[in-house]
Amino acid sequence: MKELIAKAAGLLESNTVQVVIGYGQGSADRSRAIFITQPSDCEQLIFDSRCIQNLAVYLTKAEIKKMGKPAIVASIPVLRSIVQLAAENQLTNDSLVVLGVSPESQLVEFESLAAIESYLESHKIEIDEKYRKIIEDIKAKPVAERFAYWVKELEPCFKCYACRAACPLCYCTRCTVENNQPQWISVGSHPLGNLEWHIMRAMHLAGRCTDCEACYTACPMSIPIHLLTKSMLQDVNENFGSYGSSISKPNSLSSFNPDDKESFIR
Amino acid sequence: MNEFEPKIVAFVCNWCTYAGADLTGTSRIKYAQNVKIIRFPCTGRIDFMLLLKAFSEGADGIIVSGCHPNDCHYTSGNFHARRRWITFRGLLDLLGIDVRRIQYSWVSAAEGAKWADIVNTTVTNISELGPYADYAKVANYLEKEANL
Amino acid sequence: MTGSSREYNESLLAISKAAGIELVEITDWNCCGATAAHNLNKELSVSLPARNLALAEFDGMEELVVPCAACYNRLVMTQHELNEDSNLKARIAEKLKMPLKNSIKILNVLQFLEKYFIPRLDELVKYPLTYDVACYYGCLLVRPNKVMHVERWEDPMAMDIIMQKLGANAIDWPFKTECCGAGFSVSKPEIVGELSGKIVRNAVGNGAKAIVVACPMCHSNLDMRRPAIESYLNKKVDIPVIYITQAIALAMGIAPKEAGIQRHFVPVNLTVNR
Amino acid sequence: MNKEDLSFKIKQSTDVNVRECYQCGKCTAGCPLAEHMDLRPSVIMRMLQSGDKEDEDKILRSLSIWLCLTCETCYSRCPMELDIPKIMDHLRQRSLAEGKVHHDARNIVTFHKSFLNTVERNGRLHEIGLVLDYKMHSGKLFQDITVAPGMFSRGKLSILPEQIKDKKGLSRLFKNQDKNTK
Amino acid sequence: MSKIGVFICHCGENISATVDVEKVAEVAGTLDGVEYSTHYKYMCSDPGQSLIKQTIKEKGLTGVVVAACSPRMHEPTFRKACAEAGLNPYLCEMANLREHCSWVHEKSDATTQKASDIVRTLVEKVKHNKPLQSIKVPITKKALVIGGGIAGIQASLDIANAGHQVVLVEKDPSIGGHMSQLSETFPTLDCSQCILTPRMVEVAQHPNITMMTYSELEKLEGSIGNFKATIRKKAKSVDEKMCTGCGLCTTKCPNKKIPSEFNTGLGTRTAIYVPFPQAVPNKPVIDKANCTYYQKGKCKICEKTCPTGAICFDQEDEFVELEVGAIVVATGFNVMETSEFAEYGYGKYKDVINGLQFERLASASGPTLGEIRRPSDGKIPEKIVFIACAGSRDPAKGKPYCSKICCMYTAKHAMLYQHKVHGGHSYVFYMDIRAAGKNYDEFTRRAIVEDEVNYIRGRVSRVYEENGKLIVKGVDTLLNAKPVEIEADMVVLATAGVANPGSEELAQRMHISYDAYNFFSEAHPKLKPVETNTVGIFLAGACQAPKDIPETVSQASGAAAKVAILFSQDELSRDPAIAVVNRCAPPLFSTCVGCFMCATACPYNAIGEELIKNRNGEVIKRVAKVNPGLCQGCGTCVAFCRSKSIDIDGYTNEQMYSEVMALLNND
Repeated sequence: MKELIAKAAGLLESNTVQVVIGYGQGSADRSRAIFITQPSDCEQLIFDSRCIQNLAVYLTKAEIKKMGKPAIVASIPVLRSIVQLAAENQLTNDSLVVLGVSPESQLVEFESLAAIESYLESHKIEIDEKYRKIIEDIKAKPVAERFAYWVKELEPCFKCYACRAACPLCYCTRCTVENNQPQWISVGSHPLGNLEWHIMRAMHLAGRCTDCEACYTACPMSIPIHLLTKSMLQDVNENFGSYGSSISKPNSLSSFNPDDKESFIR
Repeated sequence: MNEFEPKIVAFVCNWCTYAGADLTGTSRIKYAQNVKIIRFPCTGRIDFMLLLKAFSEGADGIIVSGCHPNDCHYTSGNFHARRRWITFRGLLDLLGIDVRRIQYSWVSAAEGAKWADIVNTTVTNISELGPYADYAKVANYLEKEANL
Repeated sequence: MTGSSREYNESLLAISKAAGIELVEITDWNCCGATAAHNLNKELSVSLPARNLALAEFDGMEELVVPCAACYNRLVMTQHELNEDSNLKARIAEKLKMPLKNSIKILNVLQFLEKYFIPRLDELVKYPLTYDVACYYGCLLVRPNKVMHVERWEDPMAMDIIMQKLGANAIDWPFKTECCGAGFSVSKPEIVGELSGKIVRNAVGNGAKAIVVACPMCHSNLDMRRPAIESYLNKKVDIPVIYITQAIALAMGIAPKEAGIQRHFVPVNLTVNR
Repeated sequence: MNKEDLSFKIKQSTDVNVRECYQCGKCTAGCPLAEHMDLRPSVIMRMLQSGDKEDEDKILRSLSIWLCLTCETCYSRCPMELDIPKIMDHLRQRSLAEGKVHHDARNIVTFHKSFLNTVERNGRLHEIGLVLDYKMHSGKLFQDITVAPGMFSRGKLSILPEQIKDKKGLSRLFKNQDKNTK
Repeated sequence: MSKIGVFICHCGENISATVDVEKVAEVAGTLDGVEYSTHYKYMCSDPGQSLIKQTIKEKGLTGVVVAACSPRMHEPTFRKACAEAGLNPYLCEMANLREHCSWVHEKSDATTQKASDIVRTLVEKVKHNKPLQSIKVPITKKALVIGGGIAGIQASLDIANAGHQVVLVEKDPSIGGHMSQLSETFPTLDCSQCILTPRMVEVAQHPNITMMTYSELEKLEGSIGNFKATIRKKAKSVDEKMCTGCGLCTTKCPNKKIPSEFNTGLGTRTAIYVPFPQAVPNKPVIDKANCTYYQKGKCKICEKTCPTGAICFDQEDEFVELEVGAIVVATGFNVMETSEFAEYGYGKYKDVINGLQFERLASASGPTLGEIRRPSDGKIPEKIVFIACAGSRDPAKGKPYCSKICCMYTAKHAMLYQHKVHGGHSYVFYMDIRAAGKNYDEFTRRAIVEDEVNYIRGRVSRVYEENGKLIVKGVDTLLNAKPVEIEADMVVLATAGVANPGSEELAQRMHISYDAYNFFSEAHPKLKPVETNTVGIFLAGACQAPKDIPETVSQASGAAAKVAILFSQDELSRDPAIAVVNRCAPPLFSTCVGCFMCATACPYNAIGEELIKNRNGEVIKRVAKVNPGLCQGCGTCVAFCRSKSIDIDGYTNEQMYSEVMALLNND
């Protein structure tokens, strides 16, 4: 922790960065994202089990960009998002400083984004059994039941778009839902609108989602939307042999293999 | 007609399947009227949202068809499409949107007969599945509310 | 190796001792089953060598030097097959009632010499050998090349290089890796006579004064089966067949007796200029 | 390939697909024993492709499969990288199991068995043991009579076999195998 | 408010027999936005077309739907008609009532209903059509041909004769390529050089052709019509202008033992050399690697002997920039070396050679003056073995493909041998004889029947030396796999044709795709065999796959024709149905966020980046930009774009969307 604080303060003093994105003490016993511009304030930085919010989401926010070059406290999920953002040309080596925090809460530094990617080689995405099981069970239901299940699960959604706001990869300046020519997604939060919105969201994350669960954590109605992205992660991995893209390799959905296998095309 | 006549939309590419369907015509092979074709430049162009829209607008079934692998007029549009279909299909399946209602196929400009066959078998399959009531229920939610 | 290939053992131990290298025998090793096993019984052909691998690991060895080419071949093939097929590996380990990492490095005699002798040959060689020799590798050290990964597997050089370093002239000849008849030594000696005969003929034809081998099977076929060979070629051939280890022993000035020279059927009268 | 075909069973146990063979003949061309074979490697491959039951029977009764010395030359040079020696192993074991071993191959088999017997008995090879056992079963009592004395005088034959300690462990390996070895 | 005109065609009886056209016209008339609706017997006929033109003018139509046959048939016809009436042609769409309706259904209400549905769908689409201008790209009417073999020569001559400037770049000191090395050519057995050298001279003398020998492509930028190529002219150390090509220097050069590339190592050359007597240009270059002066710092004998003082040791590589409109790639191929064959002796046997070496032995201008003498001791081989498929059709050697030319040239080789060595014995080991081509099979038959070449079906397992003979261990698979052993004096391997070294880098430099074996890929395996998937770059010859001369020449002419067609216009006019990245008011400028997923998906590398700058020239946004010269309009990028920021004219999101809506809402 001291290391982290010292490092952060140093970066601000030397003016290598103008803002440090990190975790601080929030209300009650919660952690919250803080944006430090003064070396002295670095004392406020904390890192512990409560710090689960994916800070990477701020990297693409205009307000933050305005503050200047950021340093960001990055746990494994954040690092994954950073790599994906880099793969999508949203970050470059000199657009930020990454203060990695290993699962053992040790400060890890990287000389390049590529280095982060290779570091993550040893921290691969794993869909845990619990979820695999749940997804299997759902798929085991008869099709009509499955549909009913989801219509019901999605019922509470009132299109607050917290899931979108929390997702580091939803950084479009105009989301398709705001596009009304044509009206891709039925307006209003009725079963159809909800269904269309969540299908689109999942599809847009196919091959990109890094399984940080920020969407689910953010959902005020705790709708299990992360099951959709998790299941897509599985599909992408099973069919195309990777959990999406890397900085060096093209994304699994914007690339292809002539020998891709499928069983349903006549 | 009291007997169920499924509504089926076909999203096809201009260079292979559309031409193939033309050949079906020039060879005067007959098939069911239920299927209506929308022409795209390439299967790579077909947006998954359009398939959803088709369902919400009352389609009971969908055919998506393009050039065989390696035959794409644009060399790789169909390869990209195939990956998108694989993922999209997986998602729909999880959501309980009946994937049996979407028939994917490769039909080349020379396969007029195959096109007729694809159409006819799809029509029979969808007829057996019956109207896509589940989705219609969701899609017509608003109207229903209005009617209340 | 106290049997027909006794001198191989003796010479290997002799040169190792002289070079100050200690070789430890695997505790309670067993026979690899050779051709017999994989001819008649797939699983046995894997489990027998596997036992040795496990034992060696148990003895805490990292490197396993395998003088016998057949054993070497079986062990490497086994290691390969076990790595290919994890179920088989599990099944065998179960039978053995021993853990099986299957990670030990297996060296055949040539690789062993390459690693521990070649760098030191200049100091070790006291009496350079000066005659023409034909280095004969046989099948087991080089094939299947997809598993053995020997460079220039159709025309290997490892033994040639060693012989050159001993002062001898290793001739370039085409029968380096032809089959000698191996497993038929007892059951089909006439075939051994033919296959080995062609090899011996070509060696002599290319002016070799001796054939150097690194495999007991090759040796017994070329040496002990000389009568069969001669009846195939229907003429007398007196070219001696020595183990690479014996060649080194001679060059190092170790007494021929210690290197088991006297045990050959075809007398070895190679003058070493002292 | 249908399930009854020998080629199918081969695919199952050796993972070699004989259909990949395009009959260039390189295996036969390089085989040191081709001259002596009744069915040469490439011919066997061809016969396997047909799935013809008579052909399959011919193969299992052939001498060729026993003449194969597993020198691996064919496999090493095969343009399709087909592991023919592995197929030969499979064919031999099947031939033995179905009792179709070619007459002239009997003593080859006997030798292999004797070999394994001595190994099972002692855990190691014991040449006298082996040769005696072989002679008992093959009836070739006088073969090598000329060599043996030479081997004694050169100290190459030890009367008493070496024995390994863990006999139980070893015999486990011989147990619950298909009984080919017995 | 749109004013659409709907014109329904009877197509004689073809449509009207099963579709109630009056009904369809009537229904169409009621559609919202339809100004006028009618039907007529033959819409494509002159009166039919003038009916459309008239209505456009009278009613001031904003869009037209012609409900007739397939657009693949008559779309151009009707769009032209609209244009003539002053309506932008891209505001005209066709509803396919014939191929997709009347011809595939029986007469029934359902059929008529379907027809109306189709019409309605297209009407809805047309409402969203935008007037488009076909894209104009200016063209630099100068072609770059890379590679001076027969393919490059043919392409250059054809383009030049069409009246266009050509720059021919060749990496070696002379043009001519592999063909100049060949002895005689199948199936006619005419001397290769006799037919080639006149072409080489023609190239040198052609007013429209600029030759750049000893040169290579360094860099390529731009796109069709406007490429910018940078050529590296390697230092020849000889001033081309001063040199008269007298050749005195080459006779005096002390370094005479350098293996000659032209003679495939069977002959030698000097350090300052002309590759072969008929070379074009016939002027020497200094091979620095083997020149005593460059290596040891003294000698300069050539300089002393040169009467015109053309030798200049201080010459350096020179870089030339060229503006060209089209490129023909004709870099040719190569063959595997004998050293790549373990089982045939790793190339250590002098008398085991490859096909190209045999060509030199058989060539009148070769090291043996056309006598078949074996390299080791110059003896005339009494027994010679040819091995076909050496490396080809051999996955283990990484070449599963058939090299196509070997069957023919092996037959030729055997034939030449039989003609030159009387009483000689020749054997050909083959797997299949692939002699598909005009007079080809007859040729191989002749070799077997008349010249008595012994063809044996089987692959050779091993070749080794024993008592001065090459023992060839083969097999006759047609005699139930009887082993065949031949004591030969010489063995010729028909080694596989492979891509030239460096092909991969060259392809990447030009952004054209290449296959697993580094041969360049055509744009379409059937319909675009000479195009690459980068428009404006064409392929000729064996750089695409092994080919024989006739095939190479025809492809070269094909490529040349493509270039000529391109150059026949002053500017390139292309279908405007291409992708565009949207633009909107500041501060957004575009909804594109620059993730460039579209770029990775684009098959044509047509998507680049655009930097949006503010007044002070600072970059404020980095967005995707479509190069209209490269985009072919597949629309794959459109389906990829999450923010719907890229769209494709002619098939826009709005158009496709409204088609779906219209098609399903028939009640």
